[in-house]
Amino acid sequence: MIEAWVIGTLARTLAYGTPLLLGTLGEIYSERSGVVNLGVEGMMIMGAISAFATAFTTGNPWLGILVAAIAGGLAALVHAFASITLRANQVVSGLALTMLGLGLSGLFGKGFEGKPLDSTISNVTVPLLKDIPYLGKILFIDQNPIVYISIVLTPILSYILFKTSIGITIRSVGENPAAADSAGINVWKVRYACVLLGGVLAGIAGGYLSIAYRPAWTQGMTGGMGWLVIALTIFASWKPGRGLVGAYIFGALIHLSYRLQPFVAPQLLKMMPYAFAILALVALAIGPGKQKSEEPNSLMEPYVRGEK
Amino acid sequence: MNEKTTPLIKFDSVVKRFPGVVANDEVSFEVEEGTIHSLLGENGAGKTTLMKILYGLYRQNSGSIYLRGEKTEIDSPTKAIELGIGMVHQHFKLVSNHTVIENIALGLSDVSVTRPTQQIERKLIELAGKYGLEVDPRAKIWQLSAGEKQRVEILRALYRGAEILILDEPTSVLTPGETERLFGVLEEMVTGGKNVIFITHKLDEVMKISDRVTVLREGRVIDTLDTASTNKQELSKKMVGREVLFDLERNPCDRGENVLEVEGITGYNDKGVVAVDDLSFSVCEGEILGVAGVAGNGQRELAEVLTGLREATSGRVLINGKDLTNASPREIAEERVAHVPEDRIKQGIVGKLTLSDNAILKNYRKKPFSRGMFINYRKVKEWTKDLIEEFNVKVPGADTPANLLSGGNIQKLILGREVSSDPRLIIASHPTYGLDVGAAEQIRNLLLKQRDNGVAVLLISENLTEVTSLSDRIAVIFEGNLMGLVERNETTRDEIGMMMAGTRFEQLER
Amino acid sequence: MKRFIVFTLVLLVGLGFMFNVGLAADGDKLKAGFIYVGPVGDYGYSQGHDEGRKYAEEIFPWLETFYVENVFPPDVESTIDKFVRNKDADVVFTTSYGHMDPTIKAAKKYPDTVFFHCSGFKRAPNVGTYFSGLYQTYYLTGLMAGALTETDKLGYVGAFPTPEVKRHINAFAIGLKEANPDATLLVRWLNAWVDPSGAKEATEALIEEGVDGFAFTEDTPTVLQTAQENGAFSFSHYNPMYRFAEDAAVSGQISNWGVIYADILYKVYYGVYTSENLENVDYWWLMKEDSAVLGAKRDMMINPEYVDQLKSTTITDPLLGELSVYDLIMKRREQMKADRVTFDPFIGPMKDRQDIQRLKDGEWASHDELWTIQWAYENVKGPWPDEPTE
Amino acid sequence: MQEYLPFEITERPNPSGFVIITVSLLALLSAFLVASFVFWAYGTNPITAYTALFDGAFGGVYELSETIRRAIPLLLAGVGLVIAFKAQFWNIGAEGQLLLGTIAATWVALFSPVPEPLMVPAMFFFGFLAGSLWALVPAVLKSKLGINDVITTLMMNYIAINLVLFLVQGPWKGEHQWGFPYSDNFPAAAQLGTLGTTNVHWLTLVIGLVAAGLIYVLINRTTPGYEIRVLGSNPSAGRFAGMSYVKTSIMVMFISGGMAGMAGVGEIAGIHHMLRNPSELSLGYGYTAIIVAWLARKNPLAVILTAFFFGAIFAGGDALKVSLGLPFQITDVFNGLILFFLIGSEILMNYKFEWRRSP
Repeated sequence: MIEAWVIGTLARTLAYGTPLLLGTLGEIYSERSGVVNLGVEGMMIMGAISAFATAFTTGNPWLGILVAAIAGGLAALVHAFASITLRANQVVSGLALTMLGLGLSGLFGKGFEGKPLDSTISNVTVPLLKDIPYLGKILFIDQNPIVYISIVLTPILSYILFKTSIGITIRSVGENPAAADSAGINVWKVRYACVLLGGVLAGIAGGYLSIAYRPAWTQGMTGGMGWLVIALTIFASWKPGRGLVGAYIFGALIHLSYRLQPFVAPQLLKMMPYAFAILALVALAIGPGKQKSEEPNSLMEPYVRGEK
Repeated sequence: MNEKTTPLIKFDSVVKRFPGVVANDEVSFEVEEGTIHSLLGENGAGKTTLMKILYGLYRQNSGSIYLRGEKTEIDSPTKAIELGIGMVHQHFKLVSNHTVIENIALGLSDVSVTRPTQQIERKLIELAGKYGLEVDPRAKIWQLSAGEKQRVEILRALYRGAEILILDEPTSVLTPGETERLFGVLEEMVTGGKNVIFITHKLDEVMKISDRVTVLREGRVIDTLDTASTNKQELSKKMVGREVLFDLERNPCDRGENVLEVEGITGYNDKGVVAVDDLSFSVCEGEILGVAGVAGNGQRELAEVLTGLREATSGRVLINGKDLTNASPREIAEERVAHVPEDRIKQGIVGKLTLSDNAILKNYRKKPFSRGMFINYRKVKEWTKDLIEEFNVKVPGADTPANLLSGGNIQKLILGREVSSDPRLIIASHPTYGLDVGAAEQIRNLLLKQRDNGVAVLLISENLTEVTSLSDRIAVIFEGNLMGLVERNETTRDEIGMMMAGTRFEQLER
Repeated sequence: MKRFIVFTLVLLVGLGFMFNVGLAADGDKLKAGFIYVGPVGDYGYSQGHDEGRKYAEEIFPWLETFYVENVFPPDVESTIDKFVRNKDADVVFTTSYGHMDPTIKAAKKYPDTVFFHCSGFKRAPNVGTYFSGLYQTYYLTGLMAGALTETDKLGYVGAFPTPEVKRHINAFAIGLKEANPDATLLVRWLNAWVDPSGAKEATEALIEEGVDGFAFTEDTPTVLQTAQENGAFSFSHYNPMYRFAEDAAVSGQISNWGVIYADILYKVYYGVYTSENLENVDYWWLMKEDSAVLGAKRDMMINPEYVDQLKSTTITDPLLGELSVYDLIMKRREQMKADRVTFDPFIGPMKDRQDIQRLKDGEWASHDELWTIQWAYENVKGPWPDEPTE
Repeated sequence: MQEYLPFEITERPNPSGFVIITVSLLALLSAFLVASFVFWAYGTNPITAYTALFDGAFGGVYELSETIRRAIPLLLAGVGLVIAFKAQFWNIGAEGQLLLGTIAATWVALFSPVPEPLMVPAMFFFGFLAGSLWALVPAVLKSKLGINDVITTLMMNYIAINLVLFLVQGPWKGEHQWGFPYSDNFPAAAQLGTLGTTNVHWLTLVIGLVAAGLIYVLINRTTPGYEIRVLGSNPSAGRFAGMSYVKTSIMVMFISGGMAGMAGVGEIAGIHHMLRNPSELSLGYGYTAIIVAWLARKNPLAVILTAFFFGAIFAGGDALKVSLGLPFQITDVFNGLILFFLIGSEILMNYKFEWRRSP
């Protein structure tokens, strides 16, 4: 009984945690390069409407995901242009992006509300692997292909960030852009690329919501997931691996707020991710070894060459 | 020098303007192949700007650079690196949370993308052995000493195949011993066919290390000469524009009671390492106590502990006989302690606020500037005008934002503000750093005048000449420890140099 | 039925002309403004109302309508202001419980305008109330659920624990118990009318608990879609949602506001309702008035895929004897749609899940009892805010 | 990127008032220009749209009253944000602080033993306090532990939202609200008076105007204000001068959170008269107040103007909904665009552009 309970919860955790994970992976890259992007909610919802509109009109859900990625990327470019090229305040630019994303998606999504989508990315069950004890039931029965994509993406992005020269470049740009600049790195290009990646992944996360997780378009359907991503990025100490764990913990909390409804007020479970993020920051701040804090040193600071 | 061949680098009428300043004004000179070429000049003479142009960080407004006879556009550091130019900046451009290897890997083009570290480590050890630049490749930068960081910077340039290595004030963070070692490395490199451009404002170093020297003053080239055919006096005259008086006029010291007594204080730096280690000394009325030492040996932390900006983990600080250990900056200021901070832009002024606002930074809570909660800006302005006049601050008016002032004027404003609070003790950190000679002299005279008025002065400076010429007694610190405390006229520069390198006074062979 | 309405209307129009009353005389169009709480495309509550508006506009050539969607309660008053001032609205419909107080307030400000407020209980000389009750159809779908479940566990995803939703749940539970005394109904609340991912997770959570069939009261087709994904069945709600899940959708209720709107607007136009006589006008229309329609889409009461199973499952009714669930459904539907209604789900004896007697033997629940219902029926499980203890 | 542009960007350390105003107006104009493309893409004639927007915001006394009603919470929260931003404290949490104000007001009105005549002052007092205390958490975390204020204030918003939801769906759900997630109605003594038949709760408006003046004086003419300016522009100089960063941060956030809290009190006691779903209590006023403060260039008196301006956008957006049937998200589009152009234009203010001369 408990076994089935845990397995069921974990399986749901994967499904709900996936958009959070995708968004978090992107935000980790963006922040590692020194750019905080509070526009995740906006980019996600742009992805959601673009994916739905595309899948609805063309009948091809994967094309929808592609267009969602492009839409998220374009939205991210706006933030990149404002915060990197124009050196605008990253926090405010991100907020503006969220407002704009919610606004535009609501406006242009009008015609797609309440429309059933026939071509969705549906769940799959993986033969053979599904028979692995426990893991099979959690991971390989009735899960979405995008769940797998996000899981595979995590170690890859982690490896790139920490082991390859690309990762060294990204992290250096986030830690000390002046140093990277003088080593011949184009700080602006690197930041643009990372913010763009963040947008692409957030867009895909949105697409997952509107054509896989629950295939329909509803205005404001991301329902604050973008803010959970911001919380998660900190909770994960800017590490993709921990991002995965965190995304699933947060996902589990949301799922459990319904599962455990007879016992716990759901609002209390739903506020926990945000409280966790603050607690994680407190733990980092009072914990030993300040030098080891993973927070990129130049986070939120635009880079201007020649500044002393 | 061999006969005239194509010069390695030729600067031809290079001009670089910044808002309100011409940093390089028609700079033209040549650097010969196979030499150590010094760029000599005071702070602000345009040496670093010129080198940043050569390294592609800035672009000149006009003029050209010829490399081995070819006109070259260096529009980015990448281009410079391709051309075999490497630069070691005065403030290291290292990512302190990363390892040595990761720092070397940064921006490297011909390295395995997927497994860069193993490849680099091997080559790094090889290079280090060749030039005597040992450093632990896996250490994080923040764990390294200044000298080691510099080695990483040099290694990084060499790793990229630098043929021309630019070093910007490389000795300012080194002990005399480390400096010797660096010079050895540089000579080794030139022997190995490399070229070195060496930026400095220290005449001794120019004479010692370089083959040729170009003197810059106020952005212009004054002269380029062979070191062998010149001497310190000539160079200093070219550098400063007039004879420099190294000895200031001073009255004999008339010591009174102890104003500051420091008993065994210990404090940590931002990284949690002991920076001030069981220091004891005292400063009395009418005396200047100079603290000498190589940069980064605890001077900043000492000043901060004394002014209440940093916690002392043990020991006592007595001011006017009162125990003010770990008192707040305000409590300490109340005891008539003035502080001329090390970083005048960051700590001394608030750039965006007006001169008036800056003038009352320390006494805005006192009458007549404020009453209760309210500030009387009429009074403040009057006072600011007096201050501007008395201390000869060159500025359009009291409403000018402070960030429009030059360094010298900022320092005069700060000193004027601090001194006019009628202090008993002045703690001055690097009071003349980066100022032109005239301004520096004014500041020094101001400090002497205060001393003559019976004020106790604690002078912290890395400028040994300044310390020896101003101080009545000199305390030398090394890694936060007191190496010795001597009367100015009972010691020599060499002795102080030895102590700065870590030899205790008692161990000196006198 | 539709034909019947049109017929009645034509008759009334004729009567109106005979007495030559109301607005018809001045030849102006009647202007009616609708204020919705959600988006018209939500496939839920507001869309239902908007379908009703369109229906009325279609059948009355003298009617002009306009609407504003997504009006939160604090903005109702200013929206009414704009309707009356800028759009010359003669009639204003406000459609959400939260719209009640601002409607009453605005009605005082505009005494010559006719207001109708949906789902509330406060009235005034120029404010009438109306509501379409869906509980009877929920009872019928409950019957179906009882016959179709294999796990004897049904799930219900409710938006808010309001009397309306509780009435739905209880009616569904009553039908369920009648068809399957062993089955239980597990309830989860969304605390939102529209929260797709919440609805999804709530449904999934219930499936984990072993539920194989669903009903819901919230404003998206999420539960239905999720049931389809998991091979469970579900009943559609409010709008014809068959298209969203053609296998899972067994039946459901379609809310038919059009008949109410047509009736109200007609009577306003011909002067039956004025801004002075609405103090006691309250619509509480059910299956009989065709305001609640059974089916997951129009013209399909029960998904053919499920008809056989309903026909092959038999139960014994104390009055009707042994009969198939399908027949029982048809019989009950007939009873509730008859001119003289002979059946209602809420007939005593009835106890709540705390074993408290709620209806005496043979007692029919009154309008007010249904309107304020708070207790939970015997087979309901799960959190139940404001559950009365006596 | 600057190295690839044909002009050089150099800093302009102290832009003049003229430059600030010109650039701000230019930014607004550009935002409206881009928004007209949005209108056009949506199939609405931009001119019709702007006419309707303008009419809806300024078309008459009634329209003006609607604009002012929207401006009230923006004014209070905006003035509070100005003082936080002045001290370089990134208070993104006005939304949450505002909600705490509504919670406090509800407590006073429905659950406290406060006698009726004292209810209104008590609501503002406790509303201020609740907003303040909510803001003090990030203040203490930043000043004591150096924890990023943006993140903490943002997270606190969502905790506040869930707290309100918990209350209205749980312990504070009204006994007379039929299970709907509303608290009971406030007693008449806890409802603010409005001007005539409008919804302008004048008391809150007066509080906002007075606060704008007081905070202007506080910042520019007093010693605590001096400390705010110094610490906000150069914290280490402030520390050097003996100012306490902790004390000032706490004071600043106390005021900032308190103002947002009072904005919440005004909304709930002036308009709603009950605690309800946070998305109905505040139409993102706490976030819009950020734009309000930003456009006012951190000048509390200018907030009066900018709050009015955004009040007009809200009122006009409302009118667009009714007259042209545009979705309500149009307001979000406006706000987002204006914000982007405002921050994007800052570079025009703080930097000069010079054509690059070829070397």
